[in-house]
Amino acid sequence: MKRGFIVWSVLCCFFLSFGFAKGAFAKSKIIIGFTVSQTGKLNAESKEQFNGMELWKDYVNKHGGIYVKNLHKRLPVEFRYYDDESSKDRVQQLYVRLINQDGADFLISPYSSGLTASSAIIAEQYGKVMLATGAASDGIFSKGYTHIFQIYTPASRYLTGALDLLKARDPKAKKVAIIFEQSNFAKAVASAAKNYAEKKGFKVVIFESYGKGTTDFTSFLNKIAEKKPDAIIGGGHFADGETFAKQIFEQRLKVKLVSLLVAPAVPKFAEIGNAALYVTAPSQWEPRAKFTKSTAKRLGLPWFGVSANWFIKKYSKLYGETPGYHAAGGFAAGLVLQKAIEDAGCLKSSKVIRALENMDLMTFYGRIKFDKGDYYGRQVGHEMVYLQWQKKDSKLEKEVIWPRGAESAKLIYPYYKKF
Amino acid sequence: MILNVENVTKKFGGLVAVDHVSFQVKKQEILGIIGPNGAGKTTLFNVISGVYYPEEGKIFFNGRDITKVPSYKRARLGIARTHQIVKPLNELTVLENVMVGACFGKTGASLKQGMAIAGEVLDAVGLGHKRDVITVKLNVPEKKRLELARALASGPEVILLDEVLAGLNPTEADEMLQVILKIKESGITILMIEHLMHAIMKISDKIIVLDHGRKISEGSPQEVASDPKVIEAYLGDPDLALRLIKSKGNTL
Amino acid sequence: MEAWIGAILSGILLGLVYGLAAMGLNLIWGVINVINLSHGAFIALGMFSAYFLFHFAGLNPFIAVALVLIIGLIIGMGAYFVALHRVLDAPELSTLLSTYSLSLIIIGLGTFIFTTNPRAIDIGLGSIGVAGIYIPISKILTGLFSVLFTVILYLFLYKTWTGKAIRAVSMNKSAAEFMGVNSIFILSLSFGIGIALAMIAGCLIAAIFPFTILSGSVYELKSFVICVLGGLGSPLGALIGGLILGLLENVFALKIPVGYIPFIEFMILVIILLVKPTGLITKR
Amino acid sequence: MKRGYTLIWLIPLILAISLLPVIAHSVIYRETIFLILMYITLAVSLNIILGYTGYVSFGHIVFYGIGGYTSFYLMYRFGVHLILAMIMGGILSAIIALIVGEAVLRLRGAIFAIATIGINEAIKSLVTNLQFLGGATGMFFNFKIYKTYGGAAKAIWFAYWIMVVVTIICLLTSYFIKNSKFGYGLFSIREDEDAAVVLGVNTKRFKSIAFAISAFFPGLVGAIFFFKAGNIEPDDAFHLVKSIEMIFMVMLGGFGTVSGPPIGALLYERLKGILLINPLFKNLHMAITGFILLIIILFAPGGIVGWFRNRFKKLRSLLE
Repeated sequence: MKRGFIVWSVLCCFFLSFGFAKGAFAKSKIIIGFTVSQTGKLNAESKEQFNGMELWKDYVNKHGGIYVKNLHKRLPVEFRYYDDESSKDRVQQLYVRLINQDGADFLISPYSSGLTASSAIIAEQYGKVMLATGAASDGIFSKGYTHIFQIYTPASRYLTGALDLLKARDPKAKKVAIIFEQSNFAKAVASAAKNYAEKKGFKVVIFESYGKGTTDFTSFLNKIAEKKPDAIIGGGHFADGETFAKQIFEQRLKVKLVSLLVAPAVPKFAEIGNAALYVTAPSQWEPRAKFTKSTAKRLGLPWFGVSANWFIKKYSKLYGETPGYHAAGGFAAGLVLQKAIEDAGCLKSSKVIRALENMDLMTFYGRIKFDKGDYYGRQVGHEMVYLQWQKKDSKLEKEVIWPRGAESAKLIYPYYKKF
Repeated sequence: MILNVENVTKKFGGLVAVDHVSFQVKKQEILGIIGPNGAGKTTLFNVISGVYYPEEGKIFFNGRDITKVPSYKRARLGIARTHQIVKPLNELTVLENVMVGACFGKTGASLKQGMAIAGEVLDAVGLGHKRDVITVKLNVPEKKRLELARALASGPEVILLDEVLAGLNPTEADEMLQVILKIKESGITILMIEHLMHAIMKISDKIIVLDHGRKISEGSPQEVASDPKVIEAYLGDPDLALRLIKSKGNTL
Repeated sequence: MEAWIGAILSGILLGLVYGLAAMGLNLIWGVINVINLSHGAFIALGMFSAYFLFHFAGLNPFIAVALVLIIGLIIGMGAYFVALHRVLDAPELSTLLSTYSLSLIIIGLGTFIFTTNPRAIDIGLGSIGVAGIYIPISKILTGLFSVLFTVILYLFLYKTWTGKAIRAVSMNKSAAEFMGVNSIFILSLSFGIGIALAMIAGCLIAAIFPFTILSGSVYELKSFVICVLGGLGSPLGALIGGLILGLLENVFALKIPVGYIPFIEFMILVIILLVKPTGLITKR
Repeated sequence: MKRGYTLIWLIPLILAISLLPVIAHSVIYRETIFLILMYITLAVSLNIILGYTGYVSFGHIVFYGIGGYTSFYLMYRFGVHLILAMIMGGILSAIIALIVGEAVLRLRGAIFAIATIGINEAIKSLVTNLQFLGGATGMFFNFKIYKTYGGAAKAIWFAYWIMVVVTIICLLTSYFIKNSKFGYGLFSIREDEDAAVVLGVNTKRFKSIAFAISAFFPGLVGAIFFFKAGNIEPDDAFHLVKSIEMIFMVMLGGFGTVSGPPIGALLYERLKGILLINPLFKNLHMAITGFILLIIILFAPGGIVGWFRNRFKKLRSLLE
């Protein structure tokens, strides 16, 4: 009997270790849950996105919070977040926790399509609205989800611009190498780019992927040296993209255009110096490509939130660097959620979803509008720009070079001009 | 003939460990196998028990060709053995060790039967009081007896004993000899490798002598002991060997 | 043609580094008969040593490597007494797990202290080029240093008394003891040298590729393949194994999708183990 | 051998834990206990080859991945029901174990361990290249799949109950093997394979069967886990670290015992769970795990159960 007692008391201790779920209480704040890649290979981009979100939170709370009509008051915003270590391992577990234990009312996605795809499943399973920022893969929106809304221009439109740009600048360029990271996002981008390239008459001479966390690109560089493509497009995220750009430079590959995902759009990319020069990249948003109230008026759309100047100024002051598109995306996710809650007039998921469905507006980040068809929740309003790292007074600067009409500088071509 | 070894050869690379050896064993006979170190005795046992297949020659057991029959099947047919360097199942209890013999050997007992058989056999070899001890804690003589018990529990027709007497003091060795004789009386055929010369001479019905893998002599203990080839093989000096053989209790 | 020459060159340079990385594993496997599952963790530790020596002491990895050698030797010998000495005669599971637990401790502490953020050492040596084939100078230096350490190790093992004692212990521990060799010292020294080699490899790799605290595992897995390819016990075998792998990744990959390379590598590992499981292990 | 009483407390304990989420109306409990049950099944099944047979399958997670991929593909492509897909996944895992085992079970000790790592990595890189399985980025369910089970929320509960059943079957299997003739054959292989074979144990077949059984359950677990997760990709399915976690749980609880692996799994999940949500210890959990493992290897190779069995002889019949 005594033995039984010991066993059961050990058991009780064990169950206590689970902790307890929080009970319901009167709403005094809006809790937004998400994970951040504070560590790991995605930390550069994720950090920026998080900074953007933090800035939005400060902005909203300074105005007393988000106005919720059916409660007749403004509710301040509170963040609950964990570090996902840039790894999918624990993302689902953490989102379950955010929803059930931390009582998150709304969710924002982690950074990257891979992590978002995992967390989206949890958001769906528990019926929580999730704003997906830093997640461009189209695939996420073909799964029959009804709670996920995308802020970024989807992956299928990422690198098509690079091909248009190449064709416009040098009609003779024909051979393209597509080398991309084995991630949801890069794969989606690359597959779309390949189709587009073939449709536009390019020859895709290399179409290969590299593993996450690859640090040695020599095998691919050898292949490039052998096949002699005119352009290299691809990449994945920051860490690998930066290394790839650096190694292309080290081997002095004679290519005419290098267009990589994500990495060049992050301000930190400048740290590789000359290797960064003339690299181009698609970008969701650039400080030099401004959307204003007058743009909104011209397109007949409502304007919401802060101005680009305000955002750039505040962000630079707070974090000591010019914001890149990840930061803007983070801020925009907050804005969109805020607008949707205000439009819905309550915190109920179904009402907020209705508001998101009907949304079509202009922000400093660009236009926001969601797909209501087969790719429910996918971003259809927002457009991308292209940037290139150029030298201005011996300082590396990002310039917008595409699309026509939005350029802040002309494309410098070919890439190997710098050798 | 319960066991018939015909012209068996086993090579390891260039080394011929067993070289065209033939012999026969009658039921309920004790066959002693002697020879200097490295003569191929243990290899011969390994070939008979199926650890190795011979390159040449055939082995018949109860008239059946078992040359290519795998080891475990030979055990089930009724060939059991002990090892020169004991191979106890260390983390199991003594009883469990013997049960494995009973369950998987010719006896093919169920676990329950196996336990009963193992208990009896352990009593017979004088290890009954240690049945629940973890084997690793036994001393060497006890482990030797355990190996014997394990082989016996499998209900063999032929049992191969590889130096069961080595490392035992004279009293223990005598006890062991009594056990071996008892085994013979119960109708089991015994092949034994032994260095303890007086013991094997006393107990064997027939002896074969191996040297460099070849059988150099065969016959009754007396015939073998007086065969000069044997004595030469042993020491190169016939006189010395003879003296040693005659002086009881010395090991060679 | 240029592409092929370039690929062969970079394959050789990479192969030399792989060979050096595998040498430590090879030595420990050969001498102590322990498969050191903390190999990758020590490679990562070598990378971080290089990183900190570079950023805080201003030493570039090719100079820091001497310090790393000494650090590695001390840590390795210490680790032997902490984690291995007690279980050397236990079943192989014990040594596998005790070295693995070392790896967990190192990587765990490393993650705690350094996080898993990627890092890089840029010593800015630039590239050198002939006839359109450009190779980063740091890569060339890394290759040369790998050769240098192989030669040193070879001379040590074959020309010095201690080295001969190590080889004696690897062949027959009790016979060596009988000859007056202090086998405990030799075993710990061998482990120390093995760890030092792993850390040196890490230090050199850090000069050419970016890394995180988790990067070691990639090189550890490659080292297994190399050890099995090149046979155990000789530094030369590891170097040859490394070269095979380096050329496979660079030259072979010109003609097949790069994605299949790891598959080929691990199939080589499994197949060699199946075909010559004892041959490769009992070579010593 | 006297049958012990291990099952008398073990099965009720597992059932009690399994019912907890229902009693407490807590999804958080369910998530945690799902993981515990999953770990228990993985550890118990690994123990059959590792603890009973003495073969260190270091890449054992490969069977979890194979089961996961097989069933996921069946559900994703052909809409096969979870239970059927899971069984197929388990069976395929077992069959592959038989085939692979035929080759690698000839190897012993550390070489076998390295070979299993090689197999896991080889299969992982193969799957990474197979486009019909989604390549490196794997496959995602369309949420319509969950409609069969009454929506996503119900599907998770369904997966949970399946996991409970699988866990209990796995524990019973482990118990009956341990107390069977087959089990004794395995122990004799573990202790001395050469001795076992001349004692009449068909070691080759025994090893293969043990390997197949210990591959079958991870196959089932993989199927359930990835059904619940909604997606599968090579990095998750063939994650070598999970393999090592499995070994850790077995060693922590007690190598070769019936009750050890479940206890080890339970403790490990809790340890990990508590450490991981603590910002300070989040990154230290690996170091702490490593430290505990080292202590076990050096000072208590029998694990918790082994230690108790040695210490309190009276508990032996309760702790098998």
